Amino acid sequence: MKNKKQKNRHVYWNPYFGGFLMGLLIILTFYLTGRGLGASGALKSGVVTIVDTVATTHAHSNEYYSKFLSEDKSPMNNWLVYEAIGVLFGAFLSGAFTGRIKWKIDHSPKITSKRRLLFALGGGILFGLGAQIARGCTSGAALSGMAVLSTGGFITMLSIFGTGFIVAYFFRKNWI
Amino acid sequence: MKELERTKRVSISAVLFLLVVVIAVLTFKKPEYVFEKSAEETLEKIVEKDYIISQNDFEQLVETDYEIIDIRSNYEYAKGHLDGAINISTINVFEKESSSFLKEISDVSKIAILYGEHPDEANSAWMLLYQLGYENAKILCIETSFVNNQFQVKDVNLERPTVNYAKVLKSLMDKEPVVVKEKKKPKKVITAPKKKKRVPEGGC
Amino acid sequence: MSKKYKSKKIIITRQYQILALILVVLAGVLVLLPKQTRSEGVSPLVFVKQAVSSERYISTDQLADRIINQDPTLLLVDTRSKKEYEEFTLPNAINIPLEKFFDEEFNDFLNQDVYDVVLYSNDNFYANEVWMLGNRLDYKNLYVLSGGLNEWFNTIIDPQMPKETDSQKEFELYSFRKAAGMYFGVGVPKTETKAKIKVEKKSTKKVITVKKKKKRVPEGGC
Amino acid sequence: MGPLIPNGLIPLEWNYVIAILIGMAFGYILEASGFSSSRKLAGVFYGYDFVVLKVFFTSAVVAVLGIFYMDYLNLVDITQLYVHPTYLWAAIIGGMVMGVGFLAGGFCPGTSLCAVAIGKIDGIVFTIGLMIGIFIFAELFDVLEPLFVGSNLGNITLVDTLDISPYWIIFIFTIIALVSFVISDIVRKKVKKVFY
Repeated sequence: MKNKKQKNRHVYWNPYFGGFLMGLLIILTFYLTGRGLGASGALKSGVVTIVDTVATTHAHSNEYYSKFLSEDKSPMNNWLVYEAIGVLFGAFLSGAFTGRIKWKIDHSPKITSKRRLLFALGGGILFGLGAQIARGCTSGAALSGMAVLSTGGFITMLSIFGTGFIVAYFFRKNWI
Repeated sequence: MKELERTKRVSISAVLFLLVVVIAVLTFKKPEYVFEKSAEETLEKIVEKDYIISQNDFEQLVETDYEIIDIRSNYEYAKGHLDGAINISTINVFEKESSSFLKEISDVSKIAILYGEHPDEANSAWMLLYQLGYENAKILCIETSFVNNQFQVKDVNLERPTVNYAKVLKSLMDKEPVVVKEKKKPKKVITAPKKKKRVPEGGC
Repeated sequence: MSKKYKSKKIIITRQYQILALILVVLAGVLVLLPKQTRSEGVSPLVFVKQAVSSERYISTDQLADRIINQDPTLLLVDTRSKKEYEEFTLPNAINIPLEKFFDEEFNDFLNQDVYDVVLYSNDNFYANEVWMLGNRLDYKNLYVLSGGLNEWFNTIIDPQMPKETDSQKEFELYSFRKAAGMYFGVGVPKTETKAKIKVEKKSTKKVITVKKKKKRVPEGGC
Repeated sequence: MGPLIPNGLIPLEWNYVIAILIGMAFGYILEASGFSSSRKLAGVFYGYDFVVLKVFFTSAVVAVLGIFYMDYLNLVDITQLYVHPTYLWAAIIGGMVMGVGFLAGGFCPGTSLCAVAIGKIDGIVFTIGLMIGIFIFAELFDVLEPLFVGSNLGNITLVDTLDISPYWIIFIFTIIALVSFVISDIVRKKVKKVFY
């Protein structure tokens, strides 16, 4: 049993199958709710909530936070937040079935875990910043945008991957 | 890094997807009737008000340029109607004969003159026809009635206030309550010129 | 072993080719499918059923009753021109001239499900046209004042005394109309009514929009 | 006719239940396709693993095909769907910042949540970074606002931009996706294998 799990650990779905199911899911999401998937919106709600509880006056005076704050509704009471909770559950289930749940740091053998974590933090900060500027991340802007042929979605997608290929050289040590 | 190389699941799901789409497309029935004009376009047309034709103007038309359509019910039509009128009641516009007839006259760009008991009634039919794309319809601005075994037609003035409201209201208000109570002011009737015209044989 | 692997590989490539073909065919069919015209709002079949029914009419007596009882769900809409509206209109009515039907500012009044909107003009004609446009777009709770202001004047403001021979019912109706007329300022000492008229013009309705009709969800994505 | 919730065909109370269910499916698919591993994600930029590209393009093609078929069959009204608004420069610059962040961090927000769920420490750190990034953005909002709200082109689609039939765009898009799959397989064979 354990052996089987061990073997199973790194076997992922056929990417086309995953993509196909994801496509169906996007269709379903649009059919049910009229909007696409998203992820960074939930984190934004989280940040707004934290700032609001720590420094309420600051949150209300800041132009950006105040967009998401209203008197009667918590910013956490948001479609995307519930979706993000679902993502955590779903990924946990999938990981549990295949035995992939484990405290682990993915990195190239050439670098240390510490370096990897530092880069992860830096990358996270940049990604968070970029996602706010572009009003969406890879799933919200690019994937869902492309499904309805949104120009912005295509531009964002091309911009992310174009830049990715350009800067890939500088980060090669982290990955290869 | 390994992924399943097997394509069984992909193939099955892709074929299912294809099947669903094919079946959906094959069983899809186009809605038979669609509005060709958007609501905005209709509003533009309505504001113009050029689709209302008065009896005088109607008489100027050449006989071959138009078809008269009676949009009242069969029963009313049977009692009496304008000369040469064809009965298509509003609710029956979608019946095969009616729609093919309407199509026919719109193809030869004849004007479809609609009339009913009142222009209001004809208006429903006109709105329907216009939005369906028949741009050649017009409303004949007449009121028809069947009195004393006679089919009667009279002109109407649409949207004409019978009295000057503000004035009348003021004069009424100026009067003492007692006076108002005693007063029996005859109701003002629409003073449209009554023109008896085209009185068919009377009865069916 | 290696030969077997190779043949398996070929089968897989073949399958991918078929899958790719399926996608191309699906996309191609979409291009080739006959185009169809699409129109917003209800289907013509629904439209015609609504248009010929007289359910939309509300009589002047019913309306007077609702105004006097200060029915909070009632919203009066004057579809005549602005000039006519300013000269005379019903209490608390708002003015939406026919040609401004699609103006953004009025959409919230017409397309909602909180108020019973009663449309009126001098007679039925304009109000009916507005009603039918609304019907086309599936707006709910629109009504037409039967006979319009002409009828209103003839029945409420200046009702005709029933004949001696008429039934009791006629007389009851007459006295109701008389009383209603009183409410609307007929036969009341002048000073009071002047003030009343001024108040009449203002519409204080708060607008509650229907969420579901919004074309685009404002906030989405990530 | 869909979309169901905005048209009131499903009561609004179900909205959040549906959100959680959709999220679960989304997370499951992401994880099962291998999106919880940052090295797998980064592989697309070095040519040793194209799972991102394959999943991404397959899903986009399937979704766009499905949605337009449903629109054609009157099942969903495409004009009622949320179209991501286009702010030209915000999209380009935001995308570039995200591109650098992607390479440095190895995740994107959706996948980092998956990584958190299965206990990847780098994923957790990345998610914290994301929140810091959002915080920084909010604090610098005064500076970034002209970029954020400038060059607004509205909720436009490629149909408006390119002025050709959406069906042709889909057809071309499908072909591009398929070609990219073929190319990615060729590239992958040429590139040195990386084991992880």
